[in-house]
Amino acid sequence: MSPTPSNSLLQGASSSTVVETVEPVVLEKGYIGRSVPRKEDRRLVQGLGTFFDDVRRHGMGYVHFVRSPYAHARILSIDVSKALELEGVYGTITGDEVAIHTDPFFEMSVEPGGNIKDYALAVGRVRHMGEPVAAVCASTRELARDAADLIEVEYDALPVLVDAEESLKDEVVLHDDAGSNVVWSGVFDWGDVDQALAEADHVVKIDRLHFHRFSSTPLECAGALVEYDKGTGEWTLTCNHQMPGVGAIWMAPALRTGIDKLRFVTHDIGGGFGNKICLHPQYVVLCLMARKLGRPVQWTEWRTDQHTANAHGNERTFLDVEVAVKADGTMTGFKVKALDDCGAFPRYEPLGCIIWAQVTPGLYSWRNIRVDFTQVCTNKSPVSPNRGYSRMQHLWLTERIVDIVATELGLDPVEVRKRNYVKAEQMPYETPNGCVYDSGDYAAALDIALDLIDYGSIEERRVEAASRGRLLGFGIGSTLDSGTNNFGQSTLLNPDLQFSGNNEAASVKLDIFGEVVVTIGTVPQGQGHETTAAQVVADILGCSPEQVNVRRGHDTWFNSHAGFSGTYASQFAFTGLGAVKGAAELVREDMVQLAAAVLQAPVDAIELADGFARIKDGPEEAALPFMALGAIVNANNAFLPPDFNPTLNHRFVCRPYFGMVDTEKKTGQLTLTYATQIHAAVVEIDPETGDVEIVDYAAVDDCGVRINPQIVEGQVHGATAHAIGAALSEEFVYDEDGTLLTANFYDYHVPHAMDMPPLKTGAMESPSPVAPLGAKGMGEGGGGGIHCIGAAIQDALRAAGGAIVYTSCNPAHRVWSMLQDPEATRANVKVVSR
Amino acid sequence: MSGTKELSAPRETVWGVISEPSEMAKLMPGVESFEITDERHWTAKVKVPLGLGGLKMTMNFEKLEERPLEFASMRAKGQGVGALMDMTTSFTLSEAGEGTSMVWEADVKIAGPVGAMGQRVLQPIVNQQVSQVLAALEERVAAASTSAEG
Amino acid sequence: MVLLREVGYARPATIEDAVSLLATHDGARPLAGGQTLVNVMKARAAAPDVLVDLVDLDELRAIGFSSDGLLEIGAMVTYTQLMGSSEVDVARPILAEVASTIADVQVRNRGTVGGNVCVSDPTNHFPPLLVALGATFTIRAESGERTVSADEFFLGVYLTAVGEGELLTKVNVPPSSGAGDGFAGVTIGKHGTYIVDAAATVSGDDVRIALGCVAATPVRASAMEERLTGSDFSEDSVRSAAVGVGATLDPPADVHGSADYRRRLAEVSAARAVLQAARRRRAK
Amino acid sequence: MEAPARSRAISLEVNGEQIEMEVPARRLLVHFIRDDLGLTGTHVGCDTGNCGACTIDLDGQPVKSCMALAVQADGAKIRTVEGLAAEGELTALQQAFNKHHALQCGYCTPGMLMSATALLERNPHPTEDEVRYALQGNICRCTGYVNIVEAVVAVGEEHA
Repeated sequence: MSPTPSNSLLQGASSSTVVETVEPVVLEKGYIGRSVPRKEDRRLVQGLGTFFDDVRRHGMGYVHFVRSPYAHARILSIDVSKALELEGVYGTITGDEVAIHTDPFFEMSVEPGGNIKDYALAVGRVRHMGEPVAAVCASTRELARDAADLIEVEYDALPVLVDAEESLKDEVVLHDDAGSNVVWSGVFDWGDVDQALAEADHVVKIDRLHFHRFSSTPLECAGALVEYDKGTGEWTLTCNHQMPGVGAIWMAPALRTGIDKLRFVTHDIGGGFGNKICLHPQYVVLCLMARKLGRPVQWTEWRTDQHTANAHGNERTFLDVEVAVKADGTMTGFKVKALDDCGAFPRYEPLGCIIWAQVTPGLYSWRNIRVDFTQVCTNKSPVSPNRGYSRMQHLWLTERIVDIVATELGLDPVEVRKRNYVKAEQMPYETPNGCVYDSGDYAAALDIALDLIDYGSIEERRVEAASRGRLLGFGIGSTLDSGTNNFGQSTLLNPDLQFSGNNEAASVKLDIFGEVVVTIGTVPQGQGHETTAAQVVADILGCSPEQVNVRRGHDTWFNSHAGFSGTYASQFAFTGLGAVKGAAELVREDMVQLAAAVLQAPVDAIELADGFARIKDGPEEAALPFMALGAIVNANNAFLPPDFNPTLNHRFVCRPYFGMVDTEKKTGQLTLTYATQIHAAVVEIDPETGDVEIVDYAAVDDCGVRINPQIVEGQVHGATAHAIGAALSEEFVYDEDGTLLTANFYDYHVPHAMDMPPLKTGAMESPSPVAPLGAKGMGEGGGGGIHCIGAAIQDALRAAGGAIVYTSCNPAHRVWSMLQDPEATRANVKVVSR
Repeated sequence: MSGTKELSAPRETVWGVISEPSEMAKLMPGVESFEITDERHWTAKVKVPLGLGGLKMTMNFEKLEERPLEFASMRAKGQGVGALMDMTTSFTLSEAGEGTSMVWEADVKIAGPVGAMGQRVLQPIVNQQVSQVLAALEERVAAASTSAEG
Repeated sequence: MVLLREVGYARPATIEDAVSLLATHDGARPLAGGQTLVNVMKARAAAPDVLVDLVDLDELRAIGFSSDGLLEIGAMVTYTQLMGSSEVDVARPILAEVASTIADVQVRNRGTVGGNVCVSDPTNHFPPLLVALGATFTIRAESGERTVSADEFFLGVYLTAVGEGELLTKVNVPPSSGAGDGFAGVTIGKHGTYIVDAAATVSGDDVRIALGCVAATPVRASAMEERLTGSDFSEDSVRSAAVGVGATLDPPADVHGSADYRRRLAEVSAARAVLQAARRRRAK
Repeated sequence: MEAPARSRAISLEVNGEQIEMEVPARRLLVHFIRDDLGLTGTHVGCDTGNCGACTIDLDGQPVKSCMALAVQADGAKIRTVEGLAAEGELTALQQAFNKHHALQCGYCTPGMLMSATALLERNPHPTEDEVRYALQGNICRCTGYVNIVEAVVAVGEEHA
C-alpha cells in the first residue's frame, strides 16, 4: 500500500514548505499532523530555561580539569601540593586515585580492542592533546583554574600517531594492554561481488576517498552538577547527558555501585547531536570528587576543552574501491576497504564498525557488496556518535561512487540515480544484509528536489555564470536516515555481548484534578518532545495538548525510563512516541471502563472528546470531565466494585521487534524505519581563489507521518546547516605533533547567518508500516549537504580540468589545489572496460 | 627556521659567548633570573614580552653537541602557564675575514592554549622572539669583543 | 579557558592620568574595546598585570579634521561610530566600508580603531588599509607627543611603535581628494577573518598597495606599484602587474592555506583592490 | 587618580533595577550576570567571542558580555533577555519566535532575541539580508537560521 506521490508543488517564498499529505495510517487526524507551536518555547524565549550550568547549590565547588598539552606521553609525576596550598581550594583528584577507586570502563570490542583500559582520568600515560590528567575543585571558577595552573605534571614525550594507515603498522602502540592499535576488524561479504565485477562491462576503480573529522559542536558544552548522599551512597547528576541509560551502564560498574545509585536529571539541554553520549569519564571524576570532599561539585566544559577532548565524528578512509557497472548504467555491486580512526579511546566504538550496515546499499538496488572494515586508534580526541553516526560516512561513499561512475562513464547523474534507486513498488525492500527499507519513493522525492531547484535551467545558468568568470556546478545528495537502533548489531562485532533490541518507556496518568501528566525516558535537546508527545496523548485521550503536562527532560528516579533510554539514533518518533502511545491507550482504556461504570452504559458507547468521557450522542449531562474520573480513582473510590481497580496511571515500554541477527552471515534487521532526504545544490566557484558559494539549495524529506511538520522541517534545516559547515569549513585538523589546529570557533568556522543560503524545502509522507504512528525517525539527516555540495563542486570543476572530489570537506584552499593540479586527483580513478 | 649572521668579532669571541651558559641565558627576551645547574645545563625564568602581556615560562637549557669554534647545538624546553615550548637551536661558525659568519638554525614547537591563538599569529611571534635572541647575541658578542680589545 | 588571572584595573579620568598609570606600572596595558585583549587574557596565553581602561577619555572618541585637512580619528572611536560618521563618509569612505565587514554588530559596537591597530594582529583589517592610505599615528608619552608614519608604526605581531608607558591618541588619515580606494581578499566565511587581504589607493598615477596576513606586519607591494605607474588600470594591465608579487613573499602556512596559496591570493587580492580603487577614482 | 585595584565596587542598572556590588577586576561581565546576579538567561557558548550567546544590551547597544569585564559596566545600564518584557508577557518578537519555530534547543535564543530586538529598534522593517547581517554575530547549531530570519522579518512586516 505505497502512497501515490504527486508533483503538485507550492512555489512559494524562499523557504516554502511543500506538503503532500496522504492518509495517516493510524489515527483520525486531530493534533497529530499539525504544526502545534511548541510548549517548550514559553520558558526558553524568556531566558527562563534551566541548563545545567544555571543550577546552584549552597557550598558548591567548581571543578577545573588539568589537561595534557602532549598528544602522547608518559606521566612521570603529578604534584598537586602548590594547588592545595592556594586559599579557597577544596581538593584534587589524580589518575592514581582513579586507578585505585574505580575500574576501567566496560569495553564492547573483541580482542585486541577489548583489552584496552579506559579510566576516567589518564593513568600513567596521556594519549591525546587535551586529555584530562587531574581535576581540582575550588570555591570559585577563577580559583579552580588558578589552582589547575599550579598543578605540575612531568611528561616524557612519546612518538605521536595522527594517521590511521600509519597506526595500522603497530610500530607505535597506544594501548599496551591491547598490544595493537586495531580496535576491531572484520569482513562483510554479501552476494558475490567478484562475480559481479567479472561480469561487469565497466569496473570503476577508486584508490582513495577520505571522510574527514568534524563534529556538531553543540552551542552548550558538556558539564554536570554532582551531589553525593553519604547516608544512602547515591549520586544525583544534574547534567546534560543525552543517553543516561547507557551512561549508567558504563558508570555504575566503574564506580563499583548499583545502577540505581546514579540518578541522572536533565532539564534543558543546549543541543546534543550525539556529542553528549560519551560524558561518563568526566562524570566519574565528579562523582569521586563529590564523595571525597563531601560537597556538591560542578564542572563546566569550555569550547576549547570540547574541541580537544570531547566527541569527534568518525574519520574514515575508503581504499581500493571497485564498482561493477553494466553498459546500460546499472550498478551491480562494489567492494571497499574501510579504515576508521576512532581517536585515543573506543568509547561508544566499535559500534560505528557495524552501524553503517543499516544502510549498506545506500538508496541503490545493487546486491553484491563486500566491505573489509578495520578500526584503529590514534593520538586524537576520542570519537563519539555524531549526527548521522557512521551511516553518513557510508552514504557519502555510495554517493561519491555514483557521481564518480557518472562522471567517468559520461552518464547523467539524475538518470543513473533513477535507474539504480530502489523503486517504490519494491517496498518494503530487503537489503543484501537483511535490513528492510520500510517505505519510500526515492525517484519522486528527487523529482520534487529537481523542481524546487529548477533543474531545467542549470545549463543556462552555467553559461551565465561563466560570463562572470565563475564555474557553476550542480549536485545531488540522497540519504537515508535509519531510525531506531537494534543493539543486537553489536553481537555482529562481538558475539559474547549481552546487548540486543531496544526499548523506551513512558508513563501517562490522570491526576486528582484531572490533569494529564506524562513522563518519558527520552532526553530532548531541542527536538520538541514535550509538544509532540502532548499531541499524541491529546489525540488518544480526546483533549487538547494544553491540557497535557509533559514533564521536562529526564529523571532516573521520578520519570519512567528503560535500559536504552535517551535521545539518539533518530528513534524518538518510533520508541519515544511509541511508549507514550502505549501508555496513553492503557489510561484511555481505564477512563472508558470507569466512565461506563459511572454512567451505567456499555463500554463501546463511551467516547473521550473535548476533555470529557461521555456517552456518544448521549444527553448533555451524561458527560464526566476528566477531573471527575481523576477525583474518583485518586480520592473518592469507595463505591467501586472490589474487582474493578482502574489506576489511570500506566507505564508502557515500547520494545520494537527486530528478531535475531545472524552472527555468521552478519545479517538481520539492524534498524526498522528509513526516512529519505534528497538534497540538491547549485554552487559557483571563483577559479582564482577556490572560494565556493552556494547559490541555490533544496532539501526534500520523506519521514512518514509527520506528527508536527514544522518541527520536522526544523530538523531538516539544522541537518543541512551542519552538513554545509562540514562540506565547506568545519574540520578538526591535527599537525604531526598531535596538536589540534582548530581548537575553537576562531579557526573551526561554523556557518553564521550570512553563510547559510536560503533553503527551499519540500516534503512527502510515505507512512511507515512498522512504526506505531506511521512516523519515522528523521533527526540525524545522513549528511545530505556534504554529498550534494561535493558533487556540485566536482560538476563545476569539469570545465576546469575535471578534478575528482576525494574528501568530504572542501574549503577554498583545497578547491584551489584541485584547480591547480586536477591530475593529482584523477590519478586516483581508473576505468577498466570490457 | 634558519639564516646566517655576519658578526664583526673573531670566532674565539663568538665562541666565548655561545659556549658560556651564563652568557646564553641572558639572551632570552624578558629573562628575569637564571641558574646554572652544571656545565651543560641551566634554567632561566623568563617573561616573554608578547606585546599584549607577558608569558611567564621556566626554560630548561641543555647543551647537545659542541665542536669548539665550529659548532654548538642546544635544546630548550620551556614550561609555562598557557604554553609549552620545545626548541632546538644550532650555530655553525666559520671565519669570514676579521669577523665570523654564523649559520643558525632553530626548530621551535609550541603546544598548549597559546597555540589556540591561531597558527598565523603564532608563527610570526616565534620569528620575532628568535630574531630578538639573535640581536641580543650580536650585542653580547660586540660587547665581549670591545672588552676583549680594551 | 574563559577565566582570567588576577589583574589590576584602573579607570583614569584624563589622558595624562592614563599615560602616567601606563608609565608607572610594570606590565600595564591600555584597555579599549577589549575585543582581542580580553580573548587573549581568557586563553591565559599572555596576561597584562594592570589594565588601564580608557572608557572615560571622551577626547579619544572625537572624529574631526586637523588644521591641514587630515581626518583625525580618536583611538577610542568604535567601528560602529566610524560607519555612522559624516566626516569619514566625506573624507575617506573606505574606512567605514571596511569597518562594516569586521566580525559582527556586537564586536563593532565596542571594538575600536586604536585597539585594532595597537593589537597589530596580521589578520586585522586596519593595519594594511591604513598603510595603503598613508595614515599617521599620534602617540602620547609623559614627555610629550609624537607622530609616526604607518610604515614605522607596525613592528610585529602585538608589537607597535607604542612603547611601554605610551598611549596612541589619534589616527590621522589624508582625505581622498579624488583618489579611489579599494580593499579585497578572501575570508573564512562571509565577513570572517581574512586569509589574505589587500588595500589599494589610486590617485592620478600614484598607486599605494598594502598586503595583509602575509607577514607579521603589512607588506607594501612596491614592485607592483612601480609597474603600475602611468598605467591605464585596465583589467589586463593590473593583472599582469600583480604577477610576481607572490614570489616576493614568505607568508605563514596554516589550516586555512599553504604559503603558496597565500602567495597566489596576494596577487589576486592586490589586483582586485587596485581595480576597485581605479574604478572609484573620480574622473580627472 | 586612584591606583589600580584588583576589585572594584560597581553600581549599574540591570533590567531597570539599581545594583551595587564589589566585583573582582578579572570577572567577566557574563559571569557577573550569571553567577553574581543569578540571571542565567544569558549563556556562554565559546571562549573566543565568536558565538554571541552572551549578547546583552549595554547602554542601548547589543554587545558580547563575554568580552567585557564586569568592572567596565560600572555606571552603565544593561538589559538582559529576562528584561525584554514585563513579568509574564512576551514581546512581539518572542511570540514570533514561537509561531515560526525559530528555536529548537533555546541555548542561542536569548542572544538572538537581544540582537534582533536591537535591530528592530534601529530598523523596524528589516529585509532578510539586513536581518542576516544583524545576526551575523549569533551562532545557532540547531535551526540553520531559516526560521529565525523568517520570524524577525515577520515582526517587521506585521508592524508595517
